[in-house]
Amino acid sequence: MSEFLHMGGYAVFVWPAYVAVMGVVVILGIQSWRSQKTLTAEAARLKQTMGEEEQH
Amino acid sequence: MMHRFANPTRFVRLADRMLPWLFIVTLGSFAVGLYMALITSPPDYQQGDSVRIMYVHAPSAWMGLFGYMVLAGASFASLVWRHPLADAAAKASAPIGAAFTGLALLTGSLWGQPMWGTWWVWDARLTSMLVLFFLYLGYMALWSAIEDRQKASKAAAILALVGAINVPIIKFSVDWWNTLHQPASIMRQGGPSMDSAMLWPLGIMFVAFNAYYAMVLMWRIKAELAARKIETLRYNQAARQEGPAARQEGPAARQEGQAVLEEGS
Amino acid sequence: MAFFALIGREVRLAWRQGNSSAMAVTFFLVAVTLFPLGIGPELSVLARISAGVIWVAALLSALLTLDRLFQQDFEDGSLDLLALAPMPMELIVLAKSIAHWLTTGLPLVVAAPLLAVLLNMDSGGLGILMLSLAIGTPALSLTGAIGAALTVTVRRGGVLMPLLILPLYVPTLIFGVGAVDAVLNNIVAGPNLLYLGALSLVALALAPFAAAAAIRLALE
Amino acid sequence: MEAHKLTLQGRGLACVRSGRPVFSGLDFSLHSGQALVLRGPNGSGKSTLLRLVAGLLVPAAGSILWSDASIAEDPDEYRANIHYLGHQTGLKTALTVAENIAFWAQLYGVEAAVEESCARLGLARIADLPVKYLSQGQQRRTALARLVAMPLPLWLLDEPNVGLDDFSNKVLQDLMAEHLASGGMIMAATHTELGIAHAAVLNLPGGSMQNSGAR
Repeated sequence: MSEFLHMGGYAVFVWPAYVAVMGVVVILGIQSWRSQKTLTAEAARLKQTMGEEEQH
Repeated sequence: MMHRFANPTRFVRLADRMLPWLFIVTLGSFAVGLYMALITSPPDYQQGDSVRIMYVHAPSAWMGLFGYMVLAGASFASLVWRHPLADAAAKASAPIGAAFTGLALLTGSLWGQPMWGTWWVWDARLTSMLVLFFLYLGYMALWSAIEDRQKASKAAAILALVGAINVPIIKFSVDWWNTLHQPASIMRQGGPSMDSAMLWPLGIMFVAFNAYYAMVLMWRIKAELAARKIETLRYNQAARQEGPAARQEGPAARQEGQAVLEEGS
Repeated sequence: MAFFALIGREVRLAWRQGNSSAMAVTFFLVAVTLFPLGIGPELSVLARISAGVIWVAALLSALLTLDRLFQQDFEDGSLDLLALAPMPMELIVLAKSIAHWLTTGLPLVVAAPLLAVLLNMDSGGLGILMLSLAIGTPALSLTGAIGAALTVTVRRGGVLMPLLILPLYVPTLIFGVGAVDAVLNNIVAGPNLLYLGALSLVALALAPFAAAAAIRLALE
Repeated sequence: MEAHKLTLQGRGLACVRSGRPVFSGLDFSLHSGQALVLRGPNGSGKSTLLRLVAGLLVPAAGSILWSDASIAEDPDEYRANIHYLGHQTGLKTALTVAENIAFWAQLYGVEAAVEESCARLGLARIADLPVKYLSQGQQRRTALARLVAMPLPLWLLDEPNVGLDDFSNKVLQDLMAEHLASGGMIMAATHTELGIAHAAVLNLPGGSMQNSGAR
């Protein structure tokens, strides 16, 4: 296992590259997912309350 | 065909159907791709294990450029065909493309360091990517600088089209500038000459990156559409609360206004 | 006739209002003198980087006066009147770009040899330096007009404008400096100048339409 | 000015500004020698409607007809017939009064009666003074001088009497009366009395028209 981590002496280059890429991929993914979830919910809620106000 | 997606609600329904599949494909191809890239694929006879960075560098570089193409295409559709969803897609695509361009620069420098002995070399590809990164920053800065959303989307679309026309010119002039000052760079991009054990992981990583891009783009478009819906509802709320003069005409104006908005968008 | 009337007004305004040409040339002079102070007085080093330094300084000087291209007219209402004039907005943008080139681009071309001497550039390079600047600066004014038009409604547009436009200046910079360096290393400079000319023509063809669209948008 | 009947109509005009409907389903009509005054609270779209009619703004719905032809067909021809006077004067403060007026005449390619228009507006003595030295009232009168120097049928005035002293106000009223008498048309947005005899009134945002009666 440690030989694998060693990456033939290039560990200090290979691992940061992968961590950076996969890190950004995950963070960007979660941020986008969460923003669409909350915004869509809020839009629905606002539309709903606006609808109620109009009735009475 | 163009207007099949035009209606925001229809797009959202379609996106919600595709998103679970995209998620599975992305997750699966990343898992397999990473496994092959890091474990099963052979080290390069010259660069040793540092060649593994290529499996994330090449797809990132491609996504950066592809993101800009989507950006320019969406801007063209929004400006020329007045496609109502296109500017949401353009605005959603920019951050993803910028992120991947930044990652391509980072991984490019990490990959080149063992060979060049320094963290940054003005290699033709890296330099072009750096300029592309600035084009992205300019695009996003313009969006945030203009308050009125309609004006911001059209101004950004103009900038994206002007940028798109200049990308090949910049690429050509940087390549020309590079050959003038430096012999051809030794960072092999890895053409078909690479043995198949390397081609497979690269191919799978490409699939993973593209599927991921489509998924996140759809999420961000949904977020943008929801944000616009909220903005319009807030405006209507304000319009309704206006002074007594508008009150008796208020609801009537809002109904007509609403009708106009539906037919207009 | 009206086209030249607009150019005439713009040039007259530039001369009377805070003389933008003098400002651009002064900035050009100051920017170039910073380099020896930063890099050191080593003449052979300065000679080698002279072409690049002068071109970069010229590019920044042109950019300096560009964000005022439409801003004043937008603020005092004459941009509305220009939009309603019988002349198409594309021609109005072209006239303003030409006026900017006359008041900023041309003075830079004239001042460049003096600064080349300052940087100990070989005297053989002075002619090509002026020629390359003369061919290249129109592209700076035209492309800059797009940036000025896009940021006319933005309050602190002056900060945003360089970020939008400088990446588009890269090709002109590369071929401009390339032409001068070619002559200094006694290689033929023809191809560079041709590319430079092509870039200015592309800017001529593209910029008025993009900038006019941005102006119409800003007036809405 | 040709005496024949010129008409300006708006049909089902609607305008949306940054997501907010400003007005919709708006109709109006104007013929030679007539004035239309736009009244309404702030933000009701008076200036927006004027910019729409000037062609600076594209309507979300509806169309504008100039002598029964939509202005979208030949915008240049339509624009050559209108004067637009916005909130700002559109004058260059570094240029003199005469230079400002002469420039616009050159741009429109017409011979302009610069001296007469300056005299008419009481600016004769300061015609060669840069505009930056002029008072607010004098600057508004210089902007009006441009309309007098190059006679055009349709005047679109956005609160023309704001910041005018009594003398300038009187001059404005005479000019407007003269313009209407010679078969011209005026569409003006205002909060206060413009003093145009039997001008039609358009109340925004509702868009209801009331004809005649001094406004």
